[in-house]
Amino acid sequence: MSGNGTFQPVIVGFLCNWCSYRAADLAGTSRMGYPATLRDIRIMCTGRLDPTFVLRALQKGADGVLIMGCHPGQCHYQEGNYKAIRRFVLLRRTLRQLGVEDARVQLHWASAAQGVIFAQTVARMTEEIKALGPLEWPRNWTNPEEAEYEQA
Amino acid sequence: MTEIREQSEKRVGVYICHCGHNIAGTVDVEHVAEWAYNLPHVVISRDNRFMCASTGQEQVEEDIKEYELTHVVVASCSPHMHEKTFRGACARAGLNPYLFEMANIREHASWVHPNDKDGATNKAKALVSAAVYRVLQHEPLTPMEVEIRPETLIVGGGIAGIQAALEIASAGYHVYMVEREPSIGGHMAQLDKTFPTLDCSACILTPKMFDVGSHPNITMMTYAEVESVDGYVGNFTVKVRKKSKHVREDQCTGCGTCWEKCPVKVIDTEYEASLGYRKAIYRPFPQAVPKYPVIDIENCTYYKTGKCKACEKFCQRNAIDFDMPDEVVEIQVGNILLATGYELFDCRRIPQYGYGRLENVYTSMEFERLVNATGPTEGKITLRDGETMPKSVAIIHCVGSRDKNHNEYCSAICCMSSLKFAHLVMEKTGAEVYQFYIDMRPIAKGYEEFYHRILEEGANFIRGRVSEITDAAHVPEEEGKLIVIAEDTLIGRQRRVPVDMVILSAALEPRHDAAEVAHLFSVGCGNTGFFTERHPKLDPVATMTEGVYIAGACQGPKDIPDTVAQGAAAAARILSVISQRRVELEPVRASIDESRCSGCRICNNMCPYGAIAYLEDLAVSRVNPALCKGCGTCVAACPSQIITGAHFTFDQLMAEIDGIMVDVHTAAPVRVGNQPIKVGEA
Amino acid sequence: MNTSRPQTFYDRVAKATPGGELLGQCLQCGSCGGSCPSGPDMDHTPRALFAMIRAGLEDEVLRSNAPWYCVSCFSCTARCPQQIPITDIMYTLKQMAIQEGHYDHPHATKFSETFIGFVEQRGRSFEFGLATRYHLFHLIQHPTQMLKMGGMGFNMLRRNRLALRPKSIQNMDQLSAILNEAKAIAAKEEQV
Amino acid sequence: MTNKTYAYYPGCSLQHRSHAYEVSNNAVAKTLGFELVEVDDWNCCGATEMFSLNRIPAYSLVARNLARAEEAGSEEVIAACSLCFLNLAKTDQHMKKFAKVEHKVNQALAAGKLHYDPGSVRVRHLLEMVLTDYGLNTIKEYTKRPLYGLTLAPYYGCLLARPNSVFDNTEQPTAMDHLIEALGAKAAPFSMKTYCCGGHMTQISEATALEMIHKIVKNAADGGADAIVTVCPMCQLNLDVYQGYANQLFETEFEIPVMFFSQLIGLAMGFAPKDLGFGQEFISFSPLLEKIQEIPPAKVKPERRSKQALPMPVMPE
Repeated sequence: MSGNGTFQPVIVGFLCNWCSYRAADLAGTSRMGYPATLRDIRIMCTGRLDPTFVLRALQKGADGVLIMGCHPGQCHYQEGNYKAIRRFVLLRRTLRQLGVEDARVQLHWASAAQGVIFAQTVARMTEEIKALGPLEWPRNWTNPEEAEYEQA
Repeated sequence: MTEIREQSEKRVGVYICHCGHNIAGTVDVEHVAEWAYNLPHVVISRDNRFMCASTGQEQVEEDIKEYELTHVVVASCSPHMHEKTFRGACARAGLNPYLFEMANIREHASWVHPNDKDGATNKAKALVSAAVYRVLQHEPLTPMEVEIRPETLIVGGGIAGIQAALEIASAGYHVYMVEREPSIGGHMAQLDKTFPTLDCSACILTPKMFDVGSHPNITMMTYAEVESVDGYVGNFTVKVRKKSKHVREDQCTGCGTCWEKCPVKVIDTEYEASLGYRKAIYRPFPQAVPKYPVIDIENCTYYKTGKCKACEKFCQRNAIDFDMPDEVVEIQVGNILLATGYELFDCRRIPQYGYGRLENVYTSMEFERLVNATGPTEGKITLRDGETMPKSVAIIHCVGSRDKNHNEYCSAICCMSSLKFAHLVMEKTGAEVYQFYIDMRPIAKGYEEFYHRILEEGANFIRGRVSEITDAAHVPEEEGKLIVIAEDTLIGRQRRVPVDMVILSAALEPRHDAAEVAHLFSVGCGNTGFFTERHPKLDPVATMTEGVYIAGACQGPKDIPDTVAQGAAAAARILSVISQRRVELEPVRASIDESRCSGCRICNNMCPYGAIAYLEDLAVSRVNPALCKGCGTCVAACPSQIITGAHFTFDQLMAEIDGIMVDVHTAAPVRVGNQPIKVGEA
Repeated sequence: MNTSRPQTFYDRVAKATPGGELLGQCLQCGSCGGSCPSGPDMDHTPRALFAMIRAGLEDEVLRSNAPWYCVSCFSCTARCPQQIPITDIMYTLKQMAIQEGHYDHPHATKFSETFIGFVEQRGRSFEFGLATRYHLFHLIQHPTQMLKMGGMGFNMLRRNRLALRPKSIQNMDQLSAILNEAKAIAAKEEQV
Repeated sequence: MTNKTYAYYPGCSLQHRSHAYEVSNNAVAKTLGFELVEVDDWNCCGATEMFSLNRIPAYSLVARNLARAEEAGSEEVIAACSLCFLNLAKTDQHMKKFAKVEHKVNQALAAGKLHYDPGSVRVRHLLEMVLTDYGLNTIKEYTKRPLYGLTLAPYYGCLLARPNSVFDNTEQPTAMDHLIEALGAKAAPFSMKTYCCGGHMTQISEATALEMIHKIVKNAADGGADAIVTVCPMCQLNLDVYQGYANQLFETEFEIPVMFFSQLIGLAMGFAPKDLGFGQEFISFSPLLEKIQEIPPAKVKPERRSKQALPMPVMPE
C-alpha cells in the first residue's frame, strides 16, 4: 500500500461511537497530529465487533487493526467492552495460528476526553507495525466462500 | 464535475466539503471529488465550500430531485456535528434520511495530518470510498415513535432540582421530587451569603423551597430514595422507597415540642457540617420543607434501649409512630432529571493541612455554618473554643482540587467562595486575611469585579499552594499559632505565615454513590466520577440515555448561577419532549429473524438491558425494540447470524471495510480482488 | 508528535530522569518550594528551577546551589500535585552540573566523591576514613569546623562508634566488574 | 517458639556508628523468636551520594544486593536503616516501572554474573516487619518492665514514610505512637515526626543541618518528650551527635536523648541497658532510665471544653 518507497502501513480502526470515536474527534478539534495510517470505521459499541470484520480487513490488505472502546466500567452500554475483551482474546488466539503477530491487532481504551491517548495509541501502533513490515498474509490465503463467490 | 452517468438502479451522489480552509487547506478536495466519481454507482460527485450552509444543503436537495439520487454521501466533519443536518436535507428532498452516509474527513483527516497533505488526501479518499460502499447497502428506515408520559421524576431537591421542578410544574405538568434528606434545599440551604452579590442564601432560596412544597403539580418525597428504574424514554416505571420518618405528617404541625423534649444530643454531620448539634428527633433547619421532623433511629434512645419515648409523650397531636414502616411507591414518568449534587472533599485526606488534628482548621462548609446567623455561633466568627475571635485568618484554595493525588480537576467555585470568606472575615472581625492560591479564576459576570473589591478591602494574596499547616513554632511570634508554610511563588521564597484560623476551600466531589446511581439510571460516569453529558458543548444537560437528563453539580463542579441555569435548561429540554407528545427513537435497533432463530438463548443474557425475551411457546427469542438501545452486542454474538442491527448490519459493515481498503494510490479506484460491487456476503 | 524538533535543555533533563517527562506538567504551584526543609538556603526554589529549565537557562540552572542543598527527604515528591519526581530531577541536575563542570560547591561533591571512593574500593562506607580524609583534607580551609569535627571524631571513637580499620566485602571483583560496566553504560548514552 | 529467619540487610552504619541498633535488633529478635540472617557479602547501598552522582552505577550497586538475595532464594529482605530501605525499595520499583533502567542495570549485573528480576524480592523495613508479622499484642506479651512515666516523641524521619509509604500515612504516621503507648509510655504530640533530620547536610552546609535538627528537637521538647525514638541510624546520629552543636548555635540547652525503636522495645522486655547498646550515645540515657516508674501514672482527664465550644470535626468515613 506504500505510495513511495517507505512503507506506510494501513491500519483499519474500529471505534465505538461513544468514547473512542469522540476521542478521535477531540484529537481533531484540538489539532493533535498523528500518522495518517489509520482508516477508521464507526460502530456503536466494541461489543458489536464481529471477529469476521477484523479478518476481512486483514484479508483486504490491512497491515493492522486497531479496536478502541470505552474504558472498562465506562461503556455506554454498560458492559459491551467486556464482551469485546473476551472475543478479542479468542480472536487473537486464532490469528496467532494464522501467523498474524499480536502487535497487528490491538485493543485499547480511550474515553471521550482522551484525544491525547487516542493520538498516541495510533502513533505507537504505526511504529510497531512499521517495524513488522507489511502483512503479506492475504496473498496466500483466500476465503473459500470468496472463491466460490468469484465463480458466481 | 457534473456530467451524468448511464442509468443504474442505484444512484449515489457524493459531496466533498472544503469547510473553508479547514479541509481544503490540507486535503486536495477537487482531486478527491474527481476520484470519487469513479466509485461504484456514483452518478455525481461535487466539492463545495460549505456543505452545511444553506447553499450546500439546497445543492443536495436539487441533485436528489434532478439526478434521482437513491443514496447520498457527504464527506465533511464528524457525524456528531452534522449528520442530522444532512439527513434533514435528504428528507426535504423526499429521500429517506437513512439512505445517507457521512465521511469524517475533517476531525479524522485534515485536522490531524496538517503536515502530510498526501496522507490526508489518501485517507480522505479511503473514507469516502468506505462511505459509498456502505451507503449502497443502506435501507430506508423509519425512526420508531413512542408516547411520552407528561410526568417527570426529579432526583435531588437541591437548587438545580428545585429550579427545574418549578419550571416544569408551572408549565402545567406533574413533577415527582425525590430527596434523600428530610428536607429539600440541598447545600445552598447551608450557605450564608452568595457571591458575588452577597445576598443572603436563605432569603433567595426559602421562597422557592416553599413554592415547591405548596405547588399543586409537585409531589415531594423527602427522606426517600429511588430503588429501581424500568422502561425507556416516555415510559419509565420507578420504584421509590420512602424511609419511615416515624412521624405522621398528616398529624404533625411541626410545633417543635418533640425535639425540645428529646434528651439525645447528636453532632449534626449533615446540615451543620459537624460544627453543631441536633436532637435524635429533628428537623434539619428552621425553614425546612416539609416542616415535619424525622426520628434518627441510629441515635434514638428508644431504639437503643426500648425506653424513653419522650417525644411521643409530649406530642399533643400524637403524631409519633415508632412502628411506622418504610413505604415503597411505584410511579410512572416520561422523563427523569438527575440533580443529585456533590459531596465535599474529606480534608483529612491531606494530613499536612491538619484538619481534624489542629482544632482551628475549618473546612469551607464549616465556615459557612460558623458565619451563618442560624449557625451554632449565631454568626459569630470564633475559634473552636466558641469564644475567641481570630485576629488573622488564612484561606487555602484548591484543597483536594488540581491535585493528581486526589482530584485533577478544578472545583470552579473555590476561588469565589474564598474571596467571599475573605470579605466576611474582614467585615465581621477586622482580622488580617491571607489568601493562598495557585491561580485566581473569577471567570463569570461580576466575578472579576468582586476580586478587585476584595483586593481593595485589603486581603493579602499569596500565590503559592500551601505545603503544610503546622503548630510547630520556630520563633516566639509563632507560638500558639497555626503556621501556614508555602512558597510565595511571586518572590520565589518560602514563607511561614502565623495565623489564628485556617479555612480550607475543599474540593467538590461526586456523590460517594454516584457510580451506583449512574448504573441505576444507565447513564455514564466520566473519569472524574461525575455524570457524563451527551455532548460537552452542544448537549450539556442530556445524557446518552434518552429521557434521562442531568443538571447541577452532579454533572461537574458548578456555582449557583450555572446550576440554576442548567436546572432551567433541563426543564426546557424535558418540556419540549413532553409537548411533542411522542418522541422519535433512532431506528438503530436489533431484530431477530424468528423464522431462522434456533432459540439457543445466547443473545438473551448478552443484552445489558434485558431487551431480548425468550418466547417459550415459539421457542425463539424476540427483541423489544423499545428497550433495545442498539449496541449490537447480540448481533455480533448470534451464532447463526440472524440478528440484524439496523443501520449497522453485517453487510453494511463488511461493505464499509471493503470500501475503506480500496487502493487509494491509483488514479481511479481499483477494487481489491476485483469483486463485484455486491460485496459483504462473505 | 513532531520529532524533528532539536533537543532542548528541557528535553535532556526530562530524558535523563526516570519519569522525567512529567516535568512538563509543572503547574508552578510551589508545593515543592514550600515543602523543602532547606528551601530557605536555595538560591532558586525547585519550582523556579523548573521554570528556568523550560526557559532554557541552562547555565543558571546548572550553577544553582539548589540541587546541592537537596537533602533527599522526598517531601516535595510526596506532595507534588502533578506527581513529578522532583528529587530525582535534582539528582539529574547535580550530575549534569558535574559533567559540564558547572558547579562551585566543592564541599558537596568532594564529600560525595570521597564517600563513593570508599564504596568503590571496599564495597562499604567507612566513617573514620571519611572523617579523616574528608575533614582533614577538604576542610583544611575551615579550621574551626575541622577542630569541631576532630573533636567529634574523638568522641565517636571513645564511644566505639568509629571503626579504625576499613571493612571490605569479600567478592570485591564482582562489585568492581558491575560498577565498571554500569559506568560504561552510563557514559555510552544518555542516562535514564 | 518457631524460629523464623529473615534475610537481613544491616547497612554500613549498623556495623559501628550505630552498633547499638544492631545489638538491640538482635536482642528483640531473639525474644520474639526470629533471626536476622545477613544477605551474603552485601555491599553499601550508596546512600544518597551515589544516586546524585551517577544513576546507573547507583542502581547497579543496590541491585547487586537484591540479586544476591534473590539468588539465595529470599523472597523478602529486611532493612533497618531507612535510607538503605529506600534505596533497595526504590531500585526494585524503578527497575519494575522503567524498562530502560531494568535493561541497563541487568546488563551491568551480568558483568558480575548476576541478574535481578524486579519484584521478586520484597523490601521491608524492620519496624514494619515487627509490627505486621508480630504486632503490638505479641510485643505486649513479652513486656516485663512497662515504661510507665515516660513521654516519648516518635520520630519517623523522611525515608520510611516517603516517597510512598508502605504501611503508614506519608505525612502523619502513627505506627510508632501505638507502639510507644503499648509499651506503657506516652507518645508525645509531635507535629514534625516526618520532618527531615538533615541527612548528609551536616557535611555540606552545617548551619542548614543544625537548624533542621534544632527545629525537630525543639518540637519534641515542646511536646514534653523525655526522649526521641527513631528508626534510622542517620536520624539518630544527627539528632544525638549534633544536638550539642545545635544548642551552641541557637543558645538552647536541650538534652533529649535519641534511641532506636528496638532499644525501646528491648527496655520494656527487661534487657539490661548495656545489652541494648546504651552508652554509645552522646546524650546520656541515665536520667531517662531513672525516670521509669513501677506503676502506671494516674490518668489525667482531658480538661473540659467550655459550654459554647464547637465540636471537633466528624466526617462520614
